[in-house]
Amino acid sequence: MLDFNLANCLTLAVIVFLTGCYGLLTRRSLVMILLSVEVMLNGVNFTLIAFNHFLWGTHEFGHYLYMLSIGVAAAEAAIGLGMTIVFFRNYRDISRERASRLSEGEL
Amino acid sequence: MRGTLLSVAPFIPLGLIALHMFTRQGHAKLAAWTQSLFGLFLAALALPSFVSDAPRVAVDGFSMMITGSGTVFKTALYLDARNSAFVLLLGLCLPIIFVFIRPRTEVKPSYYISANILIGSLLGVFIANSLLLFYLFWEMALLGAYFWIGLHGQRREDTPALYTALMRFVLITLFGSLPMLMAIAIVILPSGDVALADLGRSISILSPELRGLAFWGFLLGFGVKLPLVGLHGWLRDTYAVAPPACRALLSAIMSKMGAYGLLIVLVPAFGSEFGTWGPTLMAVAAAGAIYGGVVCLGRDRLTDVLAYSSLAHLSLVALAAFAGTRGDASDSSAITAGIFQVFNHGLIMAFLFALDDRISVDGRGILMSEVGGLRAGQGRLTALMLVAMFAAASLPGLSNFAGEILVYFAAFRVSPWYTFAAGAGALITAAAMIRIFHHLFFGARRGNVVQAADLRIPEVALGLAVVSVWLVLGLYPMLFVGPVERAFATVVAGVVP
Amino acid sequence: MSEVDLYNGLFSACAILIVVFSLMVVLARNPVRSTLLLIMSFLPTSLVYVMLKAPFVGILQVLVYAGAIMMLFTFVVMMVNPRPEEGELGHLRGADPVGTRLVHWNVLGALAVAGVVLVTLVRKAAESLPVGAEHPAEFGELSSISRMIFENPMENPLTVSFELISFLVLVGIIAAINFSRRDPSQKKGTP
Amino acid sequence: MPPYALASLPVFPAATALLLALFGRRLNVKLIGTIACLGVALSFLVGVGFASTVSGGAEASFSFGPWLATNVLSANLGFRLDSVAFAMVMLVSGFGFLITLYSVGYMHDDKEPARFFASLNLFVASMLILVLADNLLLIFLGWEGVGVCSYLLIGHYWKDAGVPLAAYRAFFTNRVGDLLFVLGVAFLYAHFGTFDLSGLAAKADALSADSIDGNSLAAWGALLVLGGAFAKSAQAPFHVWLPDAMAGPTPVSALIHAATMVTAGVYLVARLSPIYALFPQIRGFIYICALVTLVIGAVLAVVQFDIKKILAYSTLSNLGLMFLALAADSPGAARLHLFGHAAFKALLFLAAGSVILAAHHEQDVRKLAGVLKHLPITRASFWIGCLGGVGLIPFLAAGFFSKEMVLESVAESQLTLGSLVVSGKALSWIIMGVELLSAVYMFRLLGYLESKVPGEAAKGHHGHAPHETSVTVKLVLGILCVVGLGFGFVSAPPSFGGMGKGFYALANAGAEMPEGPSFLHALPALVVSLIVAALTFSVFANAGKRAKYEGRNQTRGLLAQKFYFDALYESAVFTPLRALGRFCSAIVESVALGGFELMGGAGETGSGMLRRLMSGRFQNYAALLLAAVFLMLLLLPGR
Amino acid sequence: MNAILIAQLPLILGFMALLVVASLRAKPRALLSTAISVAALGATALLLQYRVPTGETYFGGAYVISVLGKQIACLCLYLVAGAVVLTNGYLEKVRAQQADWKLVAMASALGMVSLSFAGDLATVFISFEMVSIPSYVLAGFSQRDPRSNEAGIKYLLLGAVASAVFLMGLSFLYGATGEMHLQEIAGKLASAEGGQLQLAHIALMLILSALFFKTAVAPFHFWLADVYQGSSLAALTIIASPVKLAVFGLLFALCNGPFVALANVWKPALLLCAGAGVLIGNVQAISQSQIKRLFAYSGVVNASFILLTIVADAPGAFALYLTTYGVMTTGLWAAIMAVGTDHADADELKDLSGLAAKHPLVAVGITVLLLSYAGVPPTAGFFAKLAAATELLRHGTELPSWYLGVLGAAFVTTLVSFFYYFQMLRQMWFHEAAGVQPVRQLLWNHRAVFGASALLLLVLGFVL
Repeated sequence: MLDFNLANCLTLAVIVFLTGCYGLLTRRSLVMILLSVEVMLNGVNFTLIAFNHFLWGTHEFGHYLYMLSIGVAAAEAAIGLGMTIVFFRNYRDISRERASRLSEGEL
Repeated sequence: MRGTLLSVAPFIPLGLIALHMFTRQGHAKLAAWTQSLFGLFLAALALPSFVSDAPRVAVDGFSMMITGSGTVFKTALYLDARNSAFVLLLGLCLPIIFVFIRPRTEVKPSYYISANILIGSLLGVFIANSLLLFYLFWEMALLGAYFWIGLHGQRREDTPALYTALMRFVLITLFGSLPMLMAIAIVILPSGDVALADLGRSISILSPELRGLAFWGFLLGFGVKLPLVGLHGWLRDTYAVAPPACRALLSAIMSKMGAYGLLIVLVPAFGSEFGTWGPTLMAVAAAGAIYGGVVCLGRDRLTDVLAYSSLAHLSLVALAAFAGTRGDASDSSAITAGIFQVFNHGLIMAFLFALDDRISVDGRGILMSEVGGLRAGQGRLTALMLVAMFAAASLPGLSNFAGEILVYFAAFRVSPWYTFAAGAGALITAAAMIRIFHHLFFGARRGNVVQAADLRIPEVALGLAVVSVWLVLGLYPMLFVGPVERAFATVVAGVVP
Repeated sequence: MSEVDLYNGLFSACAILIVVFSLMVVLARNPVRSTLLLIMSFLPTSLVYVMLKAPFVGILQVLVYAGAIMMLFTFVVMMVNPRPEEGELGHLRGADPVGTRLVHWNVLGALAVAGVVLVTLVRKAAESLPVGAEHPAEFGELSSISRMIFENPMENPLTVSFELISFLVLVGIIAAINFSRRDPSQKKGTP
Repeated sequence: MPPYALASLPVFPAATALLLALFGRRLNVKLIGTIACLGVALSFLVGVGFASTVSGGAEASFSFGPWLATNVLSANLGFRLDSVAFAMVMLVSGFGFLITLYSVGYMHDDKEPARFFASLNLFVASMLILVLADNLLLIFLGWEGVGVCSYLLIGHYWKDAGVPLAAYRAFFTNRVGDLLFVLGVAFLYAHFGTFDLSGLAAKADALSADSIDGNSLAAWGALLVLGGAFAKSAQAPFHVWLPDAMAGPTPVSALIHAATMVTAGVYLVARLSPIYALFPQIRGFIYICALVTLVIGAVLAVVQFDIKKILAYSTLSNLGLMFLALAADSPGAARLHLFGHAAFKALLFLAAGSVILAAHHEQDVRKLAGVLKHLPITRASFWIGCLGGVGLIPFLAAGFFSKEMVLESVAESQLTLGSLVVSGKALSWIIMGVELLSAVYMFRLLGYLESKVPGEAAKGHHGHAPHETSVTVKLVLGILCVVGLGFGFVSAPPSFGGMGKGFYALANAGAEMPEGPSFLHALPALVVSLIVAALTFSVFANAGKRAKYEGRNQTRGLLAQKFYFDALYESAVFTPLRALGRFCSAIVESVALGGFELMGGAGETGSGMLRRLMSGRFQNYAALLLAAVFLMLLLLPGR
Repeated sequence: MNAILIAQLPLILGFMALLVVASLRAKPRALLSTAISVAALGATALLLQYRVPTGETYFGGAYVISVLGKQIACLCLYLVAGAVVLTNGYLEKVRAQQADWKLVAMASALGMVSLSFAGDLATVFISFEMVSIPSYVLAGFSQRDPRSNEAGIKYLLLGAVASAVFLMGLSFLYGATGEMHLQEIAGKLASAEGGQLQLAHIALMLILSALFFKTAVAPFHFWLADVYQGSSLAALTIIASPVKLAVFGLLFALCNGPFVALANVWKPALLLCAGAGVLIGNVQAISQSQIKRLFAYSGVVNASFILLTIVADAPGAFALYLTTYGVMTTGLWAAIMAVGTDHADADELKDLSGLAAKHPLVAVGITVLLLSYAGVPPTAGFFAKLAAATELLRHGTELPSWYLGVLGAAFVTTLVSFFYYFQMLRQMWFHEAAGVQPVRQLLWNHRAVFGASALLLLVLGFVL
């Protein structure tokens, strides 16, 4: 049984964040990578609310930042998905291997 | 009046640049005349400093705050007997270089434009009275040389790869000047841009570590330019690929930037550092003299020998500079000796490189192992070259002789044995120079170099004028030494603000 | 069962669910399933938010995040129709349905190490923190939040950020429109 | 004469030198010669004008003011004419004049006479500066000056094989000496605080050998200056350049490499003798070197076939003799021999020049055999010179008394070097042995030249027998014969009834001439020499006997290699130095630059390694990003 | 009335106007859209400069007007205006939509302004995103160019991660202090201890990481070269300078504002990163053959120098460096735009060969730019570097003693930078033209921006 306290909440957030990181590092499809970033953001958002609740209960700044965060996430998602579509149009595929043209090239 | 002329002087090369911009092709004759006139102007500007009681001339330009650092950038020029020596040297070398050395084929105006960038910057280095302005000109000189060499350097099969050499030149030079910039940054820290004469006062309030850093930074910057042995990696190939006029200017004047730095900027200010490091550095200088001489012996090409002889001779200048260990008035003679040697060496090298270029039709560096007996076709050139070689070997009656004695005696007080070693180096150098001279000019005619025509009478006259300078200063060196020493004493005494 | 125990139990359950769902999101082979699993993970999250006295945020999480943004993802996933992961690599196709082959042990190991370090770091900090003040009434409710955001706009520090986010969304829209456009020059080329 | 006239002494020849160097190209030989003679003659005349001053025991001095005046050193451009200097001035300008005059004839068909005469004049000027200078620095000016002129004149026939090398060797050796000299001067200055000759002498006189540390600055200075003097005066181990220097025109050999320049070292050390008197160890060193030179010169002179080389080795030997006198702390004897030697050796060289000229530049004595009978004046000169060289006839030949005096002084001294002590008597026996050798080589030469069977060159050219052509050559030979003969009288000590006392006083600043040898005392040696000379002459004047000797000639390795000195220098100094030069210029430079290149290479390698990180793959970048964030967190203190 | 609002009004109105124009006409005239945006940007800049009093706070502390903030905001606005001017005649080439492009650029500019003045965490966060997100869009703007698309996606994905990290940092900072306003956070941090301090430390590092990523400070710089390479030159005029500059402004404001109490933590971190930057950036730049990639690494090096000014807490040097860097970079992209052909940009270094023979003035101009990059006097780049060095030295006593090592490394590795800058000079000046490189007709706007920046660099060191 986990105590409902700040430490555990933060631990949960970190674990979720790292789960997102795992997806970020292993998934092939661009959409999945974007999705993993959303998981990470979810972890981050969790900390905001947790801090607000456990430490600074007099105002709702954490809540406000959370709102901004989902706004930003929405915009990022929209643009990212738009680019993914363009990518798909260019390659008929959205595997990240396609997206490694830009590099230092051969020595 | 002289103040006005002094402030005008740095702008004259700009005017010359503009002049050449409007020509479609490099105009050798025009350049010879204009540069010679400019040289005369510089000589006229500098000479009054050698009249006793000539006042020091100082011009302050604008000064401004560098936004970021809260330090002040000042533009100020000065002229006293010490830097007049350098200006005079520049003035005298210009006619030699541009009259004797003409490009063999038609060149673009960029030849003279870059040359004038270099010349103007050299002048600027010598007359700047604030550290930042000094550094500004210092770097500009590098740029001028870079473009001159890059655009008009020698791309022959018998020279090293032009761009490799050029890159090496730039990088090694900067290997010195970047630490120097750091040193300048340290020095201007407390009170903004400083006049050269105030350097000592300005560093006296620095912490020991910073002071040490500044010292080594400056030393590296000047040492590379000079060059001190070990820092001379740029020397050979740069000289080999540079256009002949540039080569002459490099050896005669540009290397003197380093000497100027050591003699006028560094030594008077960093007395205590030199107290500690002076003897060690003298050992380095002595090693440089020997090493330069020994390498001279191993070179087959006159150009290379001249280049390395430069290394050896400038090591003597460095020896003099490092012998001025205490940085007070009693050391003025070491500095004076150094300045005197700078003047002598510059004139000699300009002349030698100019003559070297005039030997063959295509300007190819000739190999001593393949060519000989050149005197038969070029009596006048040989005669002048012989005198110049003698001067370089510091034979008596010529100014280098007096200079070298002064250097030896100044250095002797600090360390007899390093002096001895340096002298041995100079000896080997002289031997190597005379040796290659013999192989090339004497004996039976060998090799199939297409010799150029002998010097013309006006050129001989110019050459004799140069020789007469050596003679006069050789017989009566006090003409030169006296004023310089007085100027130094004035600065050390703190009379000059 | 006291209130505290209730909270603890609820939190424990939600935490396990969140972690499991999140893991499944990143491990699922099929992107559509991933998207749906992410929405699933949002539900216990929003429940915890409510427990954290942030009911409005909990609602937003479900409404906006799960409802809007994730729909966007689903649409795109449907549109580009990616093959069930690692499509390019033939030997993976049809293998292990649970997607165990997706597990990159080196990445997992590195993240585990990082996780241990980070969690220790964070817990150490969190455990030594003082307990916060009492929550005022209406804390985290819509009325309180709207007052915070919209009260006295010219002197309200949140006005700026709130207005700016509209620009941000506008940029997103403009970008999306731009990306959805066909190549303008091609149009020019074809009458 | 007013003191400022002193200044004009070097100025005259210097001016004519300048004139000839600049404008001489277009003029003909006679005019050039005239101008050159004029310059030297004026100096001579002005010098003579000082005779009255000097003979009164007074000194003339003149200073232009400071030449160099700084904190570290101050030296005047000042001349001082005491009687010693006066004698030297007379020697230099007198012989200078005569030899210049001689050269007018000798060089009549030369292609570059202007260069020759200009250099000759410059030499006289430098030599005058050297002898007139009142301080060591100014001496150094002249010192280097004569070296340069010597170099220029040796290289006069620059097209001929071997000439450039000879000139180069002379230059190099002299430069080594010059370096030692100037450093020695620096040491002396550091110790005594003055450059002035008189000042130095006075300060040294005030000291005694016991009161000064043998390891002091002064000792080092004296040693280094001695090195300079050795190089200039061709003492072992610096003697190798002198025989090579014979590549120059013969008048040059006469003036520079016999009469004047090579004796500059003797002059200098004699001037500084109060200092050397303080250091018996250094004098021991001089003994050794001078003895070696003495022996080497004499031995090698015996085996040479080049007429000038014979004379050159003889010069070496005689210079050794002078240094022996200096080593015995008897500068008077050294000076006396300096003058005596100048008289007969110049005569011999000029006579040899006459021979060479007559034989169309043939120098091999075997080919020149019997040539003298066609050349009457030259013949007389040779005989007088050779007799002087051997010191056979007291009153008629220049070298007799001076050699005797050297012998005396050596016999009275002793050699001390380290723990080695040799009595002067033993040394004097060696010297006497060498004197016998001198009889051998001189009369061997004379025997060849007087041979009945003429060599190729003596047979003449195009049907003409060799003959003396030039008036000036004959004139000068004639004058020098008189001088050579006269000097025997002039140098003869009172015990022989000669004028020696006066001359000695003149040449030694009024010093009293020591009691010379009695005739009886010298007689045995004289007789022995005479016998040896006669025997030698008879052998070499006879072609048949000579041939045997010549046949053996080829095998003598040690002598043919000149005691391996050249080979030693070549293999121990020059070859390693050149090899080092090549090594440095090829390897060290490349390695040094290679270090630079290596740095560049390291940069490229690093660049390549970093490149591999930049794979272009998104996930790698993401991993890098997360890793970097993690690293940043690890930076936190007090985890 | 609210001065800052008025100052921003032209920008907002311009944005609206352009939006209207764009939606009314399918293909608005390029010149019209340029005029509208330049007018809007310029007006805002002027108003900011002359009508907004320094030291004021607006919107209850959401905006705090500082001298440095004003300088950076104006600088960014001018640079964006320059970038917009440059798009004329270039966007057609990369087949990008004129109005949309400018809208995005203006939104970005708005973000830069708010970022410069941001006074609370919310504004900081949203402005940061306002600056970032348009730059992703711009990087991937040329949708038909796969390279551009790839650059956009890479930039966006990594940027999103960075945003998450940033937000995490802000969250921890909020957790540590419970405040929104930076000034109050500063107060709290000054007295923070125990868990609060630990949280603040974590927050600091996370925030630094995110900002370092955005400004491409080593070791967060790996994405830069790829993004530069893929983006069009027009996008680079925004991404490479104003965006970075604005974020640097934030970095300065945060470090020397609220985080001043944690200086013992962030100063070593910044110094370390600066040291790493000069080493890695310079070394990596050596082997580049493409202009854009080369200048990406050069950007890494310059970022390190900017860090040094931040460490030295020297707003003057900081502003000087930013200005110089901005002008250099914009000038450089303008020059590269100018020398491209009608169909392709000059990508490779060797595409520049023989330039001096064809267009000597352009070559001279590029030379000035390169010299400024290299830090050769009398260009502004020199004074900027000098100022950075002197200021760091001036504050040396407050730093760990190895700061001299970092400074030394910065100086020594500058040597390496000379290597590649001079390689470029060599290509331009000393080489014959290689292959087919017809330089197209120089457009007036390219010429103007490029010339102006070259001239500015020559005088900037003296007048600023």
